[in-house]
Amino acid sequence: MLELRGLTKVYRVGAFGGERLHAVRDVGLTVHPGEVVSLVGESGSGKSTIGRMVLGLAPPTAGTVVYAGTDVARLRGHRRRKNYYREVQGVFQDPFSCFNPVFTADRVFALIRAEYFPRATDPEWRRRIAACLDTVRLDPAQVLGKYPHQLSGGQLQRLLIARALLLDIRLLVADEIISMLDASTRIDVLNLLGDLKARGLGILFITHDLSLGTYISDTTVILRRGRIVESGATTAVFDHPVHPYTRRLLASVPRLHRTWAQADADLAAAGDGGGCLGCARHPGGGHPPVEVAEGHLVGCFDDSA
Amino acid sequence: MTAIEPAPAERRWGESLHFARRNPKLIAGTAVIAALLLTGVVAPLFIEEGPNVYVGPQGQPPSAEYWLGTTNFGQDVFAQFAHGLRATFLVGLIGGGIAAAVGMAVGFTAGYRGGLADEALNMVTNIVLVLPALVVLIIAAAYLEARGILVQGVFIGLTAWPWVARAVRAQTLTLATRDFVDLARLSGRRGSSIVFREIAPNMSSYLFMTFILLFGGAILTAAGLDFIGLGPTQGVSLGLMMHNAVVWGALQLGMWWWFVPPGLGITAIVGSLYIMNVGLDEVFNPRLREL
Amino acid sequence: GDGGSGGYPREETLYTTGAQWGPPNNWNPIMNWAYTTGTAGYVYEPLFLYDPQQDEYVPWLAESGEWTGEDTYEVTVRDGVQWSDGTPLTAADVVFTAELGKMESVPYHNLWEWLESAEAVDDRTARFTFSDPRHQEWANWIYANPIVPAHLWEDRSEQEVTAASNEDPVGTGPYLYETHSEDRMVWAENDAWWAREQLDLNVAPSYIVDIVSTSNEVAQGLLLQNDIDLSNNFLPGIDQVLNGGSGISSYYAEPPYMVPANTAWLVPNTERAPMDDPAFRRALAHSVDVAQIIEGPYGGLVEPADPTGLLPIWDDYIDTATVEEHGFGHDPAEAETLLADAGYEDTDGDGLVETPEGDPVELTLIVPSGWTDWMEAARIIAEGAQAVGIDVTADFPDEPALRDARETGEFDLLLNNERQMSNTPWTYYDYIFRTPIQERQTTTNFGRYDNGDAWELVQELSRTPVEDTGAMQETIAELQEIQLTDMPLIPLWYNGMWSQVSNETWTNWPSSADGDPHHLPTTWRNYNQLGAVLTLTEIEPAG
Amino acid sequence: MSLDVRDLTVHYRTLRGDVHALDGATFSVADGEIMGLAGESGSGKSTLAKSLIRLDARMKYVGGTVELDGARLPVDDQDAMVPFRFHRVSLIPQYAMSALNPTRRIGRLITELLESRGVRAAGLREELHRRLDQVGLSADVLRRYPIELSGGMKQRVVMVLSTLLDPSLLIADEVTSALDVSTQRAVAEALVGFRDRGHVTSMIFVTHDLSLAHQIADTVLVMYAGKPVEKAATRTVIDRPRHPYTRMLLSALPEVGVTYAEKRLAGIPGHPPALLAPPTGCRFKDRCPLAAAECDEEPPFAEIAPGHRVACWKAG
Amino acid sequence: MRRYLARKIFVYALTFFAAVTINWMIPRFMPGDPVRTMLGRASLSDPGAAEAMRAYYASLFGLDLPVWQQYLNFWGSLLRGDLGTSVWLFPTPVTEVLLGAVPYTLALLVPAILLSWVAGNRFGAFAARSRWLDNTVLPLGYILTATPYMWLGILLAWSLGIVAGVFPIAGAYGFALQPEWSWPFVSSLAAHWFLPFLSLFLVAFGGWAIGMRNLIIYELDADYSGYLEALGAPRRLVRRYAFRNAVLPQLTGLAVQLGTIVAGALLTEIVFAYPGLGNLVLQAVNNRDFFLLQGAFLFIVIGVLIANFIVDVVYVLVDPRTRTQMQGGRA
Ligand SMILES: Nc1ncnc2c1ncn2[C@@H]1O[C@H](COP(=O)(O)OP(=O)(O)OP(=O)(O)O)[C@@H](O)[C@H]1O
Ligand SMILES: Nc1ncnc2c1ncn2[C@@H]1O[C@H](COP(=O)(O)OP(=O)(O)OP(=O)(O)O)[C@@H](O)[C@H]1O
Ligand SMILES: [Mg+2]
Ligand SMILES: [Mg+2]
Repeated sequence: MLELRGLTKVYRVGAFGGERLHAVRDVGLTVHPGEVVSLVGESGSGKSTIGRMVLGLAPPTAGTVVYAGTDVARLRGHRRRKNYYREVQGVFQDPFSCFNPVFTADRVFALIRAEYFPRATDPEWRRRIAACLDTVRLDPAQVLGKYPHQLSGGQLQRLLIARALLLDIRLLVADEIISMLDASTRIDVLNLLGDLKARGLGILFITHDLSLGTYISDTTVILRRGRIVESGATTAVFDHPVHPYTRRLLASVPRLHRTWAQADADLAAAGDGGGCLGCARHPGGGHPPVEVAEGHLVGCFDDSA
Repeated sequence: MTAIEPAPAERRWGESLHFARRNPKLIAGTAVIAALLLTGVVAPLFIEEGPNVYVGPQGQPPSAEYWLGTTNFGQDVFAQFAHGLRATFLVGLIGGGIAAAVGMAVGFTAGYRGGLADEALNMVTNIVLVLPALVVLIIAAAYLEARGILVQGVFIGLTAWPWVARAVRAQTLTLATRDFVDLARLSGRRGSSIVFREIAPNMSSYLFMTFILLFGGAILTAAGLDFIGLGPTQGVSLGLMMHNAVVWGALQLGMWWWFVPPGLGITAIVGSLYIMNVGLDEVFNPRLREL
Repeated sequence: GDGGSGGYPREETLYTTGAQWGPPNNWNPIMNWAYTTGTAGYVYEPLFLYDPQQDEYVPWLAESGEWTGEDTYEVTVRDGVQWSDGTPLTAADVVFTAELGKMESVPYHNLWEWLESAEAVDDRTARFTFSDPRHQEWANWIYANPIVPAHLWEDRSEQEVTAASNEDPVGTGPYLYETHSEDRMVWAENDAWWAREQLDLNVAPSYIVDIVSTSNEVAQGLLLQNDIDLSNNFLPGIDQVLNGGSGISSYYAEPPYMVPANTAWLVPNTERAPMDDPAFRRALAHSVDVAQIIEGPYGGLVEPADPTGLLPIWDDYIDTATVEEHGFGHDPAEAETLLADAGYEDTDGDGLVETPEGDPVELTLIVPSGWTDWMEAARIIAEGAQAVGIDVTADFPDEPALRDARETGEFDLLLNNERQMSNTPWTYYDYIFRTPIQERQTTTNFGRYDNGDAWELVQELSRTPVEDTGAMQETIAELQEIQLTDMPLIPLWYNGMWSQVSNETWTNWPSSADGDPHHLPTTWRNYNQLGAVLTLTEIEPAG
Repeated sequence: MSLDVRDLTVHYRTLRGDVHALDGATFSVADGEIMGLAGESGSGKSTLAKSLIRLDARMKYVGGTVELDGARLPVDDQDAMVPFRFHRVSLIPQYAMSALNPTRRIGRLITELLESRGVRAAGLREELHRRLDQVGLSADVLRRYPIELSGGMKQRVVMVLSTLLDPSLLIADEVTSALDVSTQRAVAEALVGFRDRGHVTSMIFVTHDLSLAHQIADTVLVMYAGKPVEKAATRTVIDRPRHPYTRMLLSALPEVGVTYAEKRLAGIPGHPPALLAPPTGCRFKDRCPLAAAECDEEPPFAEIAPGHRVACWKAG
Repeated sequence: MRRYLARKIFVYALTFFAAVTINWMIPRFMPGDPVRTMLGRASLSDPGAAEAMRAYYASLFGLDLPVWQQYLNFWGSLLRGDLGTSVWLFPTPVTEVLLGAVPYTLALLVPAILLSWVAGNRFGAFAARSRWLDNTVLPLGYILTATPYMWLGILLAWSLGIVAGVFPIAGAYGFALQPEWSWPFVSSLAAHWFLPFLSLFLVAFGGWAIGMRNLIIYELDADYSGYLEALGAPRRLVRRYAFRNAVLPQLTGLAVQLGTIVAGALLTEIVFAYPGLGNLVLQAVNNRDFFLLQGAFLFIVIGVLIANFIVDVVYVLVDPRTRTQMQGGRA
């Protein structure tokens, strides 16, 4: 359904755009209906940039985002873009910043109505909203007509998801949608995504928290400095990390039942010298993505690049 | 919750009103402006003759009959003052309004569009910013054969906008990175309506304060032009009164009632506007409140 | 003031202001519209001075001059006059100066339209031969134009003559260039001035500091603080000071205080209806309340003009009988009658008259923006006209725009006072009647009044010898008849020769009082030739 | 006994009335102890942290006492607190990224700060270099401006600076929340190292992430709606939590390996109460599955086992 | 850093170019052609002479060439420092006229700007210290900035000059004096300079004080101030840092305000008949001397540009933040 091919983004920074910053380099991945693809990486690794390119909010420098056979970058014209957004929507990291603080929270619904359902009658629209709010398990009475600050982060985040569901979306880009939420509400939102996935929605799930990645995702893509260093089925990547970076990430995740010291000890016990397991087969420092197991790819790049 | 503190609307307005009612600066400023505005609007209605008619004895100090005395020719200074207030407010309104409009248009476009448009507009802004406005205005005014308050206001407006453009651009840049802007785009909104319906409402208090500063600035600039003798060729304004008082030797003749009121009027208007502005700043900006 | 310490000794220095409005930058007497105050008079001197009060030509650089024939005039140059570089003045200098006029850009170029030749007969005699002996005009030329030294000027190009600033002026006059800066011009006494010996005249101040006027009110402040001795600025409200015993005085002790120096005219554009109708112009003349103008903006500093517009110095030339018959004054009732008689009626009931053809009358009176006294006057004139039913509104365009409108005839009504006091009323009639009408009327007849007969009379007047007052009066009477019946211009008031003096440091200022000198106490341009320079020989230190 | 807090109550003054952000906190921190302070957003963690060192203009001391090393800490008197700050109590603020004056070179800033506190900077130079080295920074950073450092570097500089005078108590408020996992780990471990080397005696480590607290803290204090609800050794809190809130919180944490398909976790229903007018009795009772009539009365923060305190009627 | 300055210089060059172009247009597209003004003043009644003179002046001012060539010539002579000839003060070159006035304007402006900036900043920082000062003295600052420059000038001239007679109110030095290094001259110079300086100073002072007060409140509220206080730093240190950081935006403010202050100086000079550019501009306007006007305009623009540039350079030198940003480092 969604396919990224050789996606690259170069920002020009500095005075007069003299410097170039390679935020995303040569990224390729696919998202199928009903699949959750987690995009994991440290801060600044280019996750959000990929999300924004998928959503058409930033033009790629090279490569293409293909959705249902069409190149997103070519969606010129207001009408075409609108049609794209009818099927592809995004939810962002910070629910508070997603709502215009001077308006009530349900303005996000009103915007959708104004652009996509100008002919909907009031009762019809109310019914529609009620249905969507029900999906995200929100009580309309509690959230409608309120200002963003009167709602909790979880409520707001769910409102945003409900907003996306007003349209018949097929693909959702969820950019760190839970990192701003409390542990107690996080899980609700994750569960909701799980439900949506079950209904056939494709989800590009962007996160830097690996533990959350595993909870709902089918495929995990590890990103480092704009490049995919490892990708594959979530279980494969987590249970048999190949790239040293992945392993280091995993070892750094604070876990409830395993301390960092234990994690290090485990790694050491496994005889991990800190090298890339892929390099074993491709000696000579650095190699393009290779398949180490079925669907499990590892790329090893010269960091100085 | 992390550092981002929502700036919630309803609470904000409610609180703003609360603080507004309690803010002595805002109240005092508004009161003075209102009083002067009222004088400018109402008093001329009661003054049958125009401001330039010779109504009484010449060069009289303030008296019960002529509240602010009379000029060298026997014109009623109060009548001139009241009419002058009108003109002064008008110039402020037109000049401030146009400057605000141009500044916002440029600022919004530069900030939201970015890229080449931003570079170009920035350049223009910087150029206009550096050109000394009064000198440009002197030249422009000298160019005009007949000058009116309207034209004066327009010209002032066209030179006063750059700093607004800069400020609005900066604000737009920060607001444009807020996710709700992206969300509006995902909702299929067009750029222009995002700027005016999403970004601008967030800056409303800021824009209002900007307008107030522009209003005051326009009045001062107009007074300067009037004083040089490049004011409206017809009618009265406070600056023109000052000009006339000086030209007709009011200083040397000790006719303080002729040159003090117009200057005081301008100072009171502009000063009150500025003080109002601080008041508003304190009202809208929680960080300044305890002070 | 702080002028007391250092520098020029206060009691030997005369401080003047009011004529110089920009930094001193030009000491070229040929550029008579731009030279620094005093250049003509203090440094460069004319052949004669003309004393308008006495109607007398005072031989100055000339010892004498007379018409030796129908077309010839001979000047005898005074003996023993030296240029300040030591070279003696000769007739050749006089001839040279006249011949400079052959250059097109010299202001008196048109002299050569009626002058045929100039020659130095000997060192002291210059002879002028005329193709058209215009006595009045010649009399004017001979006192108005200062003589320049041929030996320093003869190699100068036209540009140097008419557009160079002539720093280092070398003249014959009582003062020498001392120094100048942005805001002042300083003259120092010329100890070798010829008139000391020859006429026993001595200028009293060792220094003259002429201060650049930036505005009248600043001059007023300086005068009141005794930083200035002579102010030739228009100082509104000065009457209050003059009456207050402050040591400030003016020529007359009572209103109008000032010597009338020129006439302010209301100029109707006679090419436009209804101003092309003499009856309408007469009606308009009757509507103007000059007294209100004098009381209002002028605070009594000026006088109403005679219906002929001639200055008081020319009282002798006013034909009282004609004035008696055709004169006018502020008389709204008469104005209304005149209008009605000429067919100007209010047909649509708006209180304002229409032309006999029924067209609306909508006139604009223009005066330059910023000329505040005139702006006030214009308002009063408009009100007066409105009162009798003539729709006049005052408008204040910028000066250049106004000048352009005035020259091209694109106006209804305007105010003008560009002719100053001179040796002959001919200058006034030249101003009023000169034809043919040019595309641009730059200096005369702005109203474009086209009357060939009148212009014939003016030319006849020009040829009348200046001593022949009888003949002059006759011609002028005829002109006045035309003027008062046809009303090409409406005289309003006499602008004063603004002059107020402080008696703190210098006394014995000219005034109308008996026993005081009577010269013109002014530094205005071209007034030194009218005897103003003599004031300097008569004032006395107060100390 | 290093730190002993008793009934500390601090409110925020607002237009609508006081926000009871910290309402009677009682706990103690032993010498050498790192206490994790955990809880939902808005539970009063930062308020507690701040009130131990400096109340800002909006905060109002209402009651309670704080003792540090047996001496009373004058938290109610800002001026009296000055001598204690930095020397005895120190802080790594939540905003470490922006805590350094942007226009001063770091070295100069440190020198000026030290001198202003009456400490000769020269005498500490070596120690400073050593500590920078310990957190993996070269002495070179002293010559740089804050803007020239990355977020993690600034964080570490602040860490070194705050602990330079070997305070008895260090308060670290969410110092790692803005960092990604690997940096987070490095910083957290550096903090532990500081304690181990005795640069600080004891520490309060504020976090909203229990699993992070678990990594470095000896004990954990869980707060809910302005009140401490449970304090115990870290293992005890993770393995045998007694307060229903702690339990629900833990059960809502997804762990690596847990998937939606296999084991659907559940969140805590409902919201924390508004602190403007907090409910009487147990503040968790509205969301608590065990709530009963007695919960209308406020449960004491009672010690149910040595070193294990819980504020719940049902925990006993 | 170099790139930053290069960029700035580019903007300035562009501004200069725009200013010069506007400038060039002034006398050419204004109503009332300068040649006619000259003729009008020469009062030539003879049409032939007028025509000859007209041609003469037109070629003198270079107005008889094709427009594009006039433009190029203008640049050419500009680079030679030749701004043409004044109409009003014909035949003095404009440059000469202006150079006579510029020292006076600078003598007013430079001390007024610098002193008001320094004093205003100190005072503003001081006022932000206490609620009491903030409420009593700062309104005064607002009144001061709201005062039209010329009105303050008028009030000072009237009260201290005319009524009290303490200060002279016209000219640059006593009319009895000649420029020289003598006590009477210097004291007279100072006495004449004082009132115009004072009125400029006061108005500008108010603005800086308020600006500083507002900025320092923000700075005191900034995180780094909070951190310093949490570590028990004395208020003195916190304030010193806040002051230093608040001064930076004030420096930018200086650049922005420059035009306004220059305008104020022009107006003040007019009130006090001070022989600087202000009076020249006024007279140039009154006498429609557009060559002088364009010269004055150019002088002022160049002055403001130079001052702006200085401010920019100083800013770079004192604010490390700009420096790193310029190196392309990320914040
Ligand atoms: N508009 C932009 N202009 C210039 N550089 C940008 C822009 N947006 C992002 N970058 C840079 O691109 C790189 C990738 O940024 P991105 O936001 O995609 O990272 P991320 O993986 O989402 O990080 P985080 O976890 O912090 O959100 C970063 O170095 C960032 O600074
Ligand atoms: N300045 C303030 N004015 C009013 N209320 C405040 C203020 N600061 C915090 N509060 C309130 O006090 C309560 C406790 O806030 P505090 O910052 O201590 O929470 P926290 O546990 O640190 O949360 P977080 O994890 O979001 O940092 C919250 O309900 C908050 O809304
Ligand atoms: Mg991101
Ligand atoms: Mg907190």
